[in-house]
Amino acid sequence: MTLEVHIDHRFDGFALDLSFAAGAGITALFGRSGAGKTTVINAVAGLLKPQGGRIVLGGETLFDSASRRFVPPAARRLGYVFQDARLFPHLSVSENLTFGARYAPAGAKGAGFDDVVALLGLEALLSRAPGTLSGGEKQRVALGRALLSKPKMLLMDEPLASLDGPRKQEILPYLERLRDGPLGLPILYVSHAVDEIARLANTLVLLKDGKVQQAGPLYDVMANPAAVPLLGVREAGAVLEAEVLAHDPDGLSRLKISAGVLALPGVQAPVGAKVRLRVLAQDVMLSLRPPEGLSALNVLRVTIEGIHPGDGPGAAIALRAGGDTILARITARAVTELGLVPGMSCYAILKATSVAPGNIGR
Amino acid sequence: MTLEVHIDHRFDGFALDLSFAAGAGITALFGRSGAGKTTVINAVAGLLKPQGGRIVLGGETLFDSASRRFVPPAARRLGYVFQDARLFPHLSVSENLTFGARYAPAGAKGAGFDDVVALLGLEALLSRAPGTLSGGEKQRVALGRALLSKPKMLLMDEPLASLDGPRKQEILPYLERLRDGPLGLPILYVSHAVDEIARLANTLVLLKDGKVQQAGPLYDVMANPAAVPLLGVREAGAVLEAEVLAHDPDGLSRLKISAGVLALPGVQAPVGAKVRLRVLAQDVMLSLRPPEGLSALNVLRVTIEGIHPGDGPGAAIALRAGGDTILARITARAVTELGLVPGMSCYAILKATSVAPGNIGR
Amino acid sequence: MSADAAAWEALRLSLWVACWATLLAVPFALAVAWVLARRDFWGKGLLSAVVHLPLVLPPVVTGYMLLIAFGRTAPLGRALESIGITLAFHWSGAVLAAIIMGFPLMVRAMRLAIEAVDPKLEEAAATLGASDLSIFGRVTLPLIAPGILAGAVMGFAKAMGEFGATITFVANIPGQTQTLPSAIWAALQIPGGESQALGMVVMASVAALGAVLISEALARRVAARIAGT
Amino acid sequence: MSADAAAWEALRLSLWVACWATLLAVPFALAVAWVLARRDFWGKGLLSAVVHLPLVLPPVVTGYMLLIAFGRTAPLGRALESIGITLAFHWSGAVLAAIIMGFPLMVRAMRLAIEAVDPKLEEAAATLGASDLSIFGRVTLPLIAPGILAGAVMGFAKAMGEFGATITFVANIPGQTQTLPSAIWAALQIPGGESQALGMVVMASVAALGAVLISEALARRVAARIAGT
Amino acid sequence: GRVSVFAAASLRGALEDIIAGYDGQVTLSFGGSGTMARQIAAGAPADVVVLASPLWMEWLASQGIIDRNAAVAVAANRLVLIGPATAPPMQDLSQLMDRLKTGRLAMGHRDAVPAGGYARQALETAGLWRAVQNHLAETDNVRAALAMVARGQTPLGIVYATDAQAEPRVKVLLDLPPEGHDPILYPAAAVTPAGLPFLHHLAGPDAAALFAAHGFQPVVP
Ligand SMILES: Nc1ncnc2c1ncn2[C@@H]1O[C@H](COP(=O)(O)OP(=O)(O)OP(=O)(O)O)[C@@H](O)[C@H]1O
Ligand SMILES: Nc1ncnc2c1ncn2[C@@H]1O[C@H](COP(=O)(O)OP(=O)(O)OP(=O)(O)O)[C@@H](O)[C@H]1O
Ligand SMILES: [Mg+2]
Ligand SMILES: [Mg+2]
Repeated sequence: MTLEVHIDHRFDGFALDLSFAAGAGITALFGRSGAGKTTVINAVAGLLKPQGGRIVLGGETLFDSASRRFVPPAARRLGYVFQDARLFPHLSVSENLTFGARYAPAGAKGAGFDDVVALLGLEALLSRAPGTLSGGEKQRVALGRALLSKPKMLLMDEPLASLDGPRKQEILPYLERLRDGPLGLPILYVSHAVDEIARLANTLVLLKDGKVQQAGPLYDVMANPAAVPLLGVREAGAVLEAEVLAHDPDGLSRLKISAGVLALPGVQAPVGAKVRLRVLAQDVMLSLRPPEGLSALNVLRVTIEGIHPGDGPGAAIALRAGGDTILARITARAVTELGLVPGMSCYAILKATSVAPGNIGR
Repeated sequence: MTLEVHIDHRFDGFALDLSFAAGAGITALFGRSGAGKTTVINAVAGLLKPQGGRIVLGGETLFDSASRRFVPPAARRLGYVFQDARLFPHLSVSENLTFGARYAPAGAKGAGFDDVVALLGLEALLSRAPGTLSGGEKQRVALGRALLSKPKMLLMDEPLASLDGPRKQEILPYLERLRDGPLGLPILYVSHAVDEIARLANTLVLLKDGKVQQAGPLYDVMANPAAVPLLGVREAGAVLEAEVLAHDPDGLSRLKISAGVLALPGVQAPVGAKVRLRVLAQDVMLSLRPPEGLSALNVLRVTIEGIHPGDGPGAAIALRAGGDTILARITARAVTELGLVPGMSCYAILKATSVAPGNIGR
Repeated sequence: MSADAAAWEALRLSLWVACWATLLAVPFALAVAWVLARRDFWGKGLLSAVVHLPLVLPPVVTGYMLLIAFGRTAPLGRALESIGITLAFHWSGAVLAAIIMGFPLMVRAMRLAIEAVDPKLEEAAATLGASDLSIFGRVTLPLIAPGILAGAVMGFAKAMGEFGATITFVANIPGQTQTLPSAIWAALQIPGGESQALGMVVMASVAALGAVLISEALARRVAARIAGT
Repeated sequence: MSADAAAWEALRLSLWVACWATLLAVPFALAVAWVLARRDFWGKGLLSAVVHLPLVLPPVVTGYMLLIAFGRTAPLGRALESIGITLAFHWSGAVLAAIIMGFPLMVRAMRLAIEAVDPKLEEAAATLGASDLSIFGRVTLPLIAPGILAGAVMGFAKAMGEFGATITFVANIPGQTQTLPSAIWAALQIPGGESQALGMVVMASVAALGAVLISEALARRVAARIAGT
Repeated sequence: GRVSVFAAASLRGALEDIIAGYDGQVTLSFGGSGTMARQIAAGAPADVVVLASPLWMEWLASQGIIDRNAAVAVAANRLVLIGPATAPPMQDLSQLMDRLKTGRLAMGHRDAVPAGGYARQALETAGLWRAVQNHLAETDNVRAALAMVARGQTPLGIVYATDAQAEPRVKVLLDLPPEGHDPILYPAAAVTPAGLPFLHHLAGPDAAALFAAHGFQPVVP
């Protein structure tokens, strides 16, 4: 099921003008506060009727300004987790959760009540009124309510923003199962947390001031130096696919990427599993010669693909490493001093972190 | 200015029964969703009158159930950033921002309007109505509103949860300046993000089910193996104070901690500066012998202080390293295989990250 | 019939008329309130003004207008009579008068309640697949229950007190249209009738007190439900 | 005075009385509405019932009670007269009657509006240092402006239409206390007076239409301000 | 100065003509007899009061507000039985029940409206009261009873002759015999000495002519 979005809409002082396509799996919308993420999701949900554009989901035109087609929100069957929880204050938690179930067509498949309640830790809250819930509890109920409406697609606007780390670590794999399991539920996902996106997303759409700056498969966008300022210099960095080769007795694991083998601590996946590796641009150092005095395990021979000066004193360097591109962020002065130019080959020293142990998106 | 909190309050199905004291600087409240963080802040703000207890701020008793003293919220002058923004819908952004200014006593010092507006990037929004703001924009205005009321103390309930990374990186240093600057503003800070807390907090209070599990100076609590399950195994780890010794030409910096010298990439602080180092428990490996085949720079000789079995297969190990305690998290099997017992000495291999470059709490 | 018995009969009839008027008016008032609160259309101000009219005109005039519109010789009155609904000199006519006179009060209360419902909740219900009707029934209606209750109390109270339009439209027929206010009025027109009137005023006041107390208790319960305490 | 001139004079007086009644009643109604919406106390139901009473009793009774309380020979009336306030048989008495008759409508509208204000916003204002009075003035009041407006319109409309209590309390003295409804009623009492009455009904209707249209426009502006569009 | 007259509303047309020919300034206020009597007792600024019912004049006298002996009747009226303009006239009241069929007889309230009281007496005298009692449509004033007949709401009504004459949609079917009820008199009295000159004028021949022109009967002393 693919989602095709073209939106042209103007608020007083803000214009949204963008197109992107999202394939199966999880499509992440990322952008700074006010970039237009919620507006896009609202348009997909049918809560906003854009002044112009076209939205097509799995072949069905939900909105088309040219042909004046507008499918009302209720007929779209998209499970929307709002940025503000929007629980029904007069209904108990369990009534909120089951609110949408009756509107799903007879044959619709979806998450089971007990599973969702257990996943979200709502057992003790079922008879409570939303007004008495804590912030995170509200958000969990909102999440459950959308999941239980048996939607064709999920729209999630920062669904985990006010949840604690351990709860997030329980929900993320569940979202992956929804995506990958028999439901194959596509998800449009807004988040400010790059680590969540690096773990979950198949497609990444970077928004800035109402425009798409970068869009495409996660691996490509994350490896694009132009994305660095958008993701934030501390968060930017390539995501690579790796295979676990072995867990060494000293606690390090060896992982195979297209350019060679890396040794990393703390990888919790069985041998043979594919994992995503996140290599933060700020954790990659460049050296013209093979470095000495450092363990050589995580040194890769790379070719400079491109140099992308940033807003500040830093520059983002795209490096070809085997079949992958990784990003490095170094100071502009270092670029000059080392005489880096595209096409040059050099050595990258990586400090990588594995994300999503045991899970990998298609 | 110290804050002393004793609360005894019962909701239907939830009991809060806790005491803690917060010194100067930033006191972080940390706990899972529903642990009682907002309830505590509400009691401090005077929005909740606990059934029992006592709250004293800087010598002034704000609440005392024994003497039936209750200072109303308006007289407490605490700038509260709510978990939900609670902007006044009928006032423009700039009217929201300046709402509290007139109630501050004549001599009160506080943040300047232009500074706050610039910091929070609100210039373009000043004449807008809150109803048209995006989620993050609302949160920024709420933050600004509290700052501009010239409070005696700030209460912040997940103030940055819906903000993007770059914006957070701008606001965090500002909060540090408020804390350290001439205002010396104490802050009670709720966050689910351990990295924010590791960076900001002076005091850390860990809540669980309405009780205090651990409370004390950040360094101590973070280094306590008992805190690992509360912080989450992926986020737990000691925070150390380090001094920048030198930046080596290969991009690594050398930092002095009490137990020795570490080499880390990406430290952005001048030589001589003090920085906080965060050493995640899961990034610390233990070895009985000095490890071979790895750069020895980040290997410390340590003594096992305590072994704390966790809920799952892991165990948290407290390690004495010079004057500091660091945490390691390894499998329980490894504990047995290596024959680890308290008092034993061994080698820790660290992968550290520096937090809060150029800043360090008192 | 003794004066006392007549008074009790008038009270019974007043309660009966007020209950019917309230029951019948609520759905219409709700519909009009919803349209005024949630739809924008040409002539909205006019509709609102028409709804207010019975408030502005002296009740006699409203009574005359009812007579003109629903009288036996009027087309509308005849049409109703042909389907078995007799309004003339019948308590149902008093019900109609009470409905019309209480309508502005009911509409306003319900409209204010509807305007206070956050459309974002209705949007949320729509994304969950609820049709407009379902949204109204499962979200809007329960949320405006306090407003409906308030409107119903106002309508009931007004119906209990309505006099001018009723007597003009359906006269003063003991057991059919002689409501408590008519009886009170009649008593006051006779020299020395004050004490009898006073008795009936007390009756009416007690009835009103009862209705208001019940509505306050119900409102409290509804509000508590929503606040979750 | 020609019939026409008398009608215009009655309209002028009605508008005058209605404006004063609305202006004077708003603060009291607001205070009562606030107490009923935001305070819990013993006797709250009773207060609410008393506020509803003028709705339940036939207007004559209210007028008669006013006459008994504020008549020239009544102690209260005499006391007021001694400090220069004449109510009986004076337009100010018509204002009082209109205030009392419109009070339940105004209180209800304002109460519903106050109940719809999220106390969390008032809490937020308190944490910013605002006193209870400031909170009311800077947060509650602007947020309930639509409700106050609605209450004011109801009160104004009712004041324009009030007849029974007014004519009973202050009589029907042209230029002094003869409001439009009294004039309409008087016109209806003589043969051939219908056409004159009709003219005045049109006048009243137009005045009501004007008031409602103005209030709708104001409400729209206030609502837009809050929605920020 | 100005003389303030509180008068029964049904006298309005005649009184307006009368003050037009009076060389003092007069303010006319109209209301129901009971209401006005009470108001005057409560200190209403009336110099002269003209009521539609001797009962309330008697009450005013009993309150010591007017001098019983100073009250004069200024006009009289008659009751008529009316029906739709197309109805055939009636010989006497005995046909009343036949004419009513299932319909009702509109009249003023039997106790509260003076015209209703006179109608009741007339019906009692005719021996019809028991029969007709449950077929009445009692209104709060005569004009409303007239409107009922005019609108076809009731087939018959009893109203004052003065009311019937100006309504084209109704026809007088029968003049009710005046001896069947108390005389229908409009008593007037001066409440203050300032009202005496106008009271005098009201009881004079010019006023009598104008009352007659409006269909009122002369007062038979
Ligand atoms: N009705 C409106 N009138 C004017 N501007 C609006 C309106 N609605 C939204 N905007 C503006 O459009 C921009 C995009 O809003 P949107 O809610 O889509 O942002 P977002 O990307 O979701 O941000 P956040 O991460 O803060 O939630 C914002 O700058 C917002 O202020
Ligand atoms: N009025 C109430 N009645 C019953 N339970 C309540 C009430 N208010 C709060 N609680 C419960 O008290 C607990 C603590 O709530 P609180 O809002 O303090 O949590 P929190 O730590 O702020 O959580 P979060 O991180 O999700 O915001 C929650 O489980 C909540 O459901
Ligand atoms: Mg958003
Ligand atoms: Mg909370």
